[in-house]
Amino acid sequence: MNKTEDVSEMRVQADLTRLKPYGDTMNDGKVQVSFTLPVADDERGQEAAREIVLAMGLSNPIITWHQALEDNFTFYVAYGSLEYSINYNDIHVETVDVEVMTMAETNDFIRRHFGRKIRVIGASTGTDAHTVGIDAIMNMKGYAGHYGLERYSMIEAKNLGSQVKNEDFIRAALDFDADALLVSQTVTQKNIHIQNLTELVELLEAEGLRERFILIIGGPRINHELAKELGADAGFGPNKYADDVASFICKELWERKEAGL
Amino acid sequence: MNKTEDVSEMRVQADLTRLKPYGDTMNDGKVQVSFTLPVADDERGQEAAREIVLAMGLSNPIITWHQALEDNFTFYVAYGSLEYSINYNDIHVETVDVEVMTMAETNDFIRRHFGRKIRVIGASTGTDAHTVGIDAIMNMKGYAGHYGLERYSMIEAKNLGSQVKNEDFIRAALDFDADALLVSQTVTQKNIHIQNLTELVELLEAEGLRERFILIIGGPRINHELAKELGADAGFGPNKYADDVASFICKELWERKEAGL
Amino acid sequence: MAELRLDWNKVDQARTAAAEIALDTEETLSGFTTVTVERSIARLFGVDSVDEHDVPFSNRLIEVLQEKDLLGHGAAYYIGRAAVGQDLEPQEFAELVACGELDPARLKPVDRFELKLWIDEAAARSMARIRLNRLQREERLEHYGEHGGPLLYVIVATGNIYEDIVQAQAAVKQGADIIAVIRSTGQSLLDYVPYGATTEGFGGTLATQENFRLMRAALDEAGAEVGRYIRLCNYCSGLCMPEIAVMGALERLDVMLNDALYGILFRDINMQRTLIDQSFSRMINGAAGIIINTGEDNYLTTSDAFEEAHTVLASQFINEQFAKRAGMPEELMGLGHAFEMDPALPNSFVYELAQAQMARQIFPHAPLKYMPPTKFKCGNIFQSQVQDTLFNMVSVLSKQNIHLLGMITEAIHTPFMSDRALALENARYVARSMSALSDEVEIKEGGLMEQRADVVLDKAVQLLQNIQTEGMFQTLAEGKFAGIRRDPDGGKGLDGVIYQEEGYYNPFIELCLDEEAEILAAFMEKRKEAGNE
Amino acid sequence: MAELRLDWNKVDQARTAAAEIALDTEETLSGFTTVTVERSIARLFGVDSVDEHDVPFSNRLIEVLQEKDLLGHGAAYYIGRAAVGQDLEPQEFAELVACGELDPARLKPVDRFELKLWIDEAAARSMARIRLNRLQREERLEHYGEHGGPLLYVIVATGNIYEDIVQAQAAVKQGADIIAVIRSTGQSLLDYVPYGATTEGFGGTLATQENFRLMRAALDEAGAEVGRYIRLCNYCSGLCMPEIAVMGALERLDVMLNDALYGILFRDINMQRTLIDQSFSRMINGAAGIIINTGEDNYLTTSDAFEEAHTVLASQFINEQFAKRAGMPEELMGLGHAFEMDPALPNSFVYELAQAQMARQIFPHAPLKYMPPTKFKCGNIFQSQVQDTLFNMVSVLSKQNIHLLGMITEAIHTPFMSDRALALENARYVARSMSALSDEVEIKEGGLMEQRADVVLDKAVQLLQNIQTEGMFQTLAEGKFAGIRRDPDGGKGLDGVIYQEEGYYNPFIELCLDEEAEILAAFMEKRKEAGNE
Ligand code: B12
Ligand code: B12
Ligand SMILES: Cc1ncc(COP(=O)(O)O)c(C=O)c1O
Ligand SMILES: Cc1ncc(COP(=O)(O)O)c(C=O)c1O
Repeated sequence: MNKTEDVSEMRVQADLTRLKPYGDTMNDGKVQVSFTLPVADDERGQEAAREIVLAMGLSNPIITWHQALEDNFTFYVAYGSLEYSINYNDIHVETVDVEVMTMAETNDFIRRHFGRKIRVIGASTGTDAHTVGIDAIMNMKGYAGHYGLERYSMIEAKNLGSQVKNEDFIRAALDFDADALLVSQTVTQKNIHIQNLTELVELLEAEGLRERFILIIGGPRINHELAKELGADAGFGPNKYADDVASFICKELWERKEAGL
Repeated sequence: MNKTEDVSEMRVQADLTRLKPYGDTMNDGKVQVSFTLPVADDERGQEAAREIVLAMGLSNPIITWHQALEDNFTFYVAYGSLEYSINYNDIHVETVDVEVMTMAETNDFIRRHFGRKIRVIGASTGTDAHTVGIDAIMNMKGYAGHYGLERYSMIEAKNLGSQVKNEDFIRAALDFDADALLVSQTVTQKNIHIQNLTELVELLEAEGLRERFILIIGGPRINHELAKELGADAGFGPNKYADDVASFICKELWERKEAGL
Repeated sequence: MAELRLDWNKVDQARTAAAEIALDTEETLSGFTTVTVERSIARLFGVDSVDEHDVPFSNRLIEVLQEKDLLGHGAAYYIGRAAVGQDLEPQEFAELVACGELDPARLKPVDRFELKLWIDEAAARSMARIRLNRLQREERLEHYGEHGGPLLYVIVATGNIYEDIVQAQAAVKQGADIIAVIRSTGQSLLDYVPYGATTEGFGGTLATQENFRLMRAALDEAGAEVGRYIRLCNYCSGLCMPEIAVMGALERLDVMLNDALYGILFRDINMQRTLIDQSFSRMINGAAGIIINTGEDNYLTTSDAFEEAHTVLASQFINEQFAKRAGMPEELMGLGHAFEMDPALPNSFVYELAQAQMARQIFPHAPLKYMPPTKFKCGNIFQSQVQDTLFNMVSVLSKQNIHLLGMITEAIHTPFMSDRALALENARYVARSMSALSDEVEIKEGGLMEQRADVVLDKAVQLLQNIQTEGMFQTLAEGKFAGIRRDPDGGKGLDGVIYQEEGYYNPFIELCLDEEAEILAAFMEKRKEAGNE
Repeated sequence: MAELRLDWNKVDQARTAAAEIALDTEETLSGFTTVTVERSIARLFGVDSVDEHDVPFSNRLIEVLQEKDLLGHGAAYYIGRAAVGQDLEPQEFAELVACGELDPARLKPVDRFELKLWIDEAAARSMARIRLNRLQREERLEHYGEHGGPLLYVIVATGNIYEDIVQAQAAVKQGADIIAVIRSTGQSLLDYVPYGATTEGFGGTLATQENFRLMRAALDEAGAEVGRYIRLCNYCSGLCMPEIAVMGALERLDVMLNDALYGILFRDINMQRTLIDQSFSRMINGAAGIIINTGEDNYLTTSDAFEEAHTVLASQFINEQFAKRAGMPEELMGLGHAFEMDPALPNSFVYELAQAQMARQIFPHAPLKYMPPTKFKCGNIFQSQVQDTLFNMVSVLSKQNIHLLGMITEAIHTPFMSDRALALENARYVARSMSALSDEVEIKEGGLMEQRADVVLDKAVQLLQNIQTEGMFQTLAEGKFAGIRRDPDGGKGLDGVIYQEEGYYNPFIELCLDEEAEILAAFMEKRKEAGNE
């Protein structure tokens, strides 16, 4: 049993400056792909599929499956080895960089630093009718074991539900005297969420309100990087819950207060 | 009901000179990929995965799934749109170009053209112990509704089974006075089948026997193109059966006879 | 599968409460019509196409009537007067009114008897077209025969009707029985129906009559190739329920989503509006022999599927009674339910099976629509395939009728052509590999499955009796369904609810109910025959 | 699952026939040993490592004894003589013989009594090491506890032991209970066991003692991290069955593939050779508390799984009896079977379920090893996932013990790290979602499932009685298993079968059988306790 160390020592190491996919051997570059081509299911189609896979930079492609979906549409599954690599050390991503507090800590933080309740308004905007995401963040009972903002004693939370027009949302935020806006977007086909969020930011800016609110967006295809690009203050995707959002709001409000904004 | 034609007329057409993958809209280029990276499952890893997908020429990549397999291995599923296209019209593939005869037709052909039984010997060679493929072609009962060569009245078929060394195979073929050699290869890891088949061809050539036999190879990763490259006369992959092989042998033998070889 | 031993007393209690609820609700709303009901009537009389701003003439006509406070007499009355008194075709009339050349308040007076005669005859002609479609469907079904197994239902949703057709035809070749064209995001909130063939949409394709026609033709074509009748499905729900029902009837759709409460809960449409609209839309659906699909699955995508299972059952009972009141036979009631429990829940499969089997037994003649896992799908398409396999099993074991296929990419995008093919392959393999299993096993008496069914039934009875006491409006106001609260006077479209004046007349109601009585008779006949075989 | 009503008379008939077959076969072969049995003995005495040409010294020693026609006395005899007469450690002795410095024929004569004493003591010391491993395993199992469900078994097969370790440790984190290191193609035909840590192989990694050791340590490490005891599996079958069994015993493997007929049928190894080898290898396995896994799945990958199902059952009975004769308790008999029917076959799931349940009932104490679909897997990894899901279900419903996971890439390559993770996720979801289902349903009396079990049992009885009449050798010559014909004097390795001279002695047989008797007693004790709880 005292020889166990060898194992870790012999452990195969990745070269992070030339990072490649991994099948079962370091640097084998193995990638699985599947796609459909609008061609007939025959040998020529398979060769076309092979060339498509080669075009992706995958060497030694094998077409493991081909199946006619229609006379002139064929589905392929293929494997190959990626010839390219990337430098992992060069990758820097913007992430929400706040220590996440519990509900109690958050309430406490708000009580000590602001001495008043924080007001948060949320909605699923545009034509988007998906409410489960915003409900997960806001509703009393929360989601996956994380209570929603409505349960925070030091947060006043208002959830407008779904299909709220950007104009109506801004108006309601003013009426509610909100500190933070929470926007959920689920439908992303043809980038409708980008259009809708861009419109919101533009409307806010046009009315000179952009700085008045903390703007937070969320949804299955949202991440912090994208949110910043779109002009929001933060973005949250899958597996983020009320605690993440509340912690961010607290920190951000505090910083703004400190900066005298 | 007489308006049905519109439908076909409006039918979306593929541009074969710039062939791209198809998701649900012509030329959307959609491709699904999955792979593992030897990095931790976090935002940086996801960005690395995105860059890998971009490196494949897939634009608008979305990482739809990331899952830790181990502390430093993460599995990703992604979708993106291929920016490259290929020219389908330029693709020409070598295929076995014989009209496939029924068992009766084959027997008849042999009777009429050669007046003797054709002798075929087969094996799964090297360390390969997969016999189901060669059995499918040779054994009496055949496979998937196609009788095997043993059932052909005008074919003398001998199946040596599995793990036959190339040397032994050639010796047996000479003893049997075979017209055609059938070689099956199933294990392809690290291209062991290529090594093994190349060795066989070299052995045959070294002994001046290459022209003496029709050499046919088969297996799940074999196609005609590869077979020709390796120096065989034909190659058969999945969904090829005894009738395909028998038809090819007949035609090839007949051509050789005609050519006076 | 051998049956669950259910407490049939409770089933009766639930059904009785639901019947009371439906009766009570409809009585409350009996003196009203809506703008979309009237637009439907206009459409049935032949008012079609759009003006230069793409506004349908049916909208233009009804708007004018509403503005001038004439709508309480009903569209039929004015259309009839224009025809009888001024010899105007309904379309001409609508166009003249739209451009302001004709004031409907100033139509020439006509003989009341003559008017009624014209209205009834024109309505009957219109219904004849719908009836012809129904006969065509029946003929084709007769001709091709049916495969007996659950109908495999897939969606297309590219946004472009021509791409949809490519997808749909491919799906037919791969074994689909029903093609549903998903509507573009937000269409249900439009208070008009868009017009013509369309090539743009988000998450779906606009429902237009021309799109219906194109897809119908495409499916007939593909169906002929594969030798099966392919059913076409679209959505009624929204602000235009009855209008879309009319379009569906005219273009021989076979299945339409139509839920009494969906619009209220999930689209915040005013409850009075939707409850009036659903009634007339179901009459049309019924007359056209169109199977409705109710939307109980939505409760489970919104709330927890284990905890809220009883709301599905309660809603099924309510939908059943509303449909019955609209004259529908059980055989057209595609009541919905879904496989949506959290995969992390131990024994989720057992509970899902119990519930599916329970629904099967409680609604034995309804072509139940069973919905696949969606909410707990994630971007892991491989695991998604496993979830769908279990769902497919439950469907086969509990003998569902309309089997909506799960997609491996459910959490990612509306389906690719290949996603659908893989889903169909999955479903067909499961069905083939265990077609006899259901009849090979028996359910343990008093076991987990019967316990589960009992709990769900029990809670559904309680909920229904509660609603019966409080009334539908109050229940919706309290958020008893999917935790969503709706105010009786809130939501979209209340301004489209119109008080019927004395003498209001909608000729189609009677025609539809007659039609449906006939269908019902025919069904009963068939069932008897089948029973005798 | 409630039980199938089986014809227990037929089960008894089958078992009796199999017992006769095993007895008859072993009697025929009782006066023989083999080169690999003798090499195993040398290894047990401590002969290890390889010469300058990488040939193991155990091979070198036994070769010389065979060449000089001395092997009939057994390796123990010469090793003992060298130790007693010339004070040579077994390793020294082997090396001296190998380099020609010592002629074993010319060892100094020794006292017979003293010789026997030394042999028995040295053998007992060697067995003590194995026994220690067994205790260590038991301790760890006690310490960590077991999760009760089927043991999830995955393979690693990169060819490189260090990569294998990465894969194996990842699999452990994902929930694997058993890691099998698949052997490189062709190793089973080597008449020696390679040496040292290896980094190259095709379709698998060479089985060497050092590789065993490295993987054992890696699994102990990963197991400690996740708080489970992780079992390690490798292969005995081939030309070196007992030698590899010895290596496994020394390195605390937990499971080993070991089939009485596999080498004969699927590797064309001479039947006399394999039948002798399997017997001693199983004694060692048993003494080490190692579960054997038999290879009945191979019949179904070679022949049709529906038609040849009875050969699986017949072979299970034969394997059971051979194992019993080698002193194994039922609790170590991991009899194999498989889910390999053509997905195109209607009701394949129902038949598979019937067969799996039948095996469960006929061998109630055996840790059955259930193999996934492989032959009808194709390059469509998505459909492959569906096949595995159905397989996982049958396994859970029929309560199998060792559940070998299907891989979506079965038709493509040995598993990637991600393939294994997806497979484990699939199996765990299925198990979680229907853990109670088996006890919630009952099997219909006289239905398709009972009919299927009856047919299979019936045919197995016939086959076994046939073999009993004709004898094992004749049966194999006629191709009764998997359609493969084998000549009693054909195949590889017959020249390694050695006639035992008068006075031949293998001290380990008795030790093993004693050991196993003890294990058996312990097991019976435990079972009683469990029963009392
Ligand atoms: C449930 C559901 C529905 C329900 C919605 C019920 C409801 N009350 O919300 C119903 C059935 C009504 C529905 C309808 C439609 N849906 Co839908 N639906 C889904 C489904 C199955 C699950 C979504 C969900 O609830 N996830 C669970 C929640 C908790 O996850 P989440 O939203 O990601 O939220 C988390 C984070 O993202 C984050 N978050 C989310 N929002 C916010 C906001 C803030 C401020 C913060 C901080 C964080 C945050 O926190 C949450 C917790 O971690 C998805 C498929 C899937 N499995 O993802 C399809 C899906 C989203 N729907 C889709 C579509 C197209 C539609 C329709 C448009 C179809 C149609 N044409 O009819 C309609 C119309 C709706 C409309 N007008 O928008 C598509 C979208 C395709 C795309 N990429 O654009 C999907 C992907 C399905 C598919 N494959 O086609 N749908
Ligand atoms: C059955 C099987 C086995 C059986 C073989 C039984 C037997 N009697 O053959 C057993 C269990 C013994 C086995 C063992 C092994 N197998 Co194996 N096995 C398979 C399996 C499941 C099916 C193969 C099969 O029978 N297909 C059905 C036949 C009909 O198809 P086919 O061979 O493609 O044949 C068709 C055509 O290709 C063509 N054809 C084939 N040969 C020829 C020849 C000619 C002349 C012509 C004209 C046509 C032709 O005609 C046939 C009909 O259309 C595959 C996985 C899979 N699903 O493909 C793994 C697979 C092939 N095995 C594999 C491996 C690694 C092994 C082992 C090496 C593992 C090990 N280390 O122990 C061992 C050892 C075998 C050895 N020494 O070679 C790998 C190969 C990986 C790779 N790409 O290299 C696979 C892919 C599984 C995996 N994912 O790991 N295997
Ligand atoms: C009954 C019913 N109607 C309509 C819809 C969708 O309609 P919308 O166009 O409002 O999204 C659904 C969606 O699931 C439904 O269940
Ligand atoms: C019992 C048994 N032994 C051994 C093997 C594999 O051994 P080999 O190394 O001969 O391929 C198998 C393979 O399935 C088996 O079932």
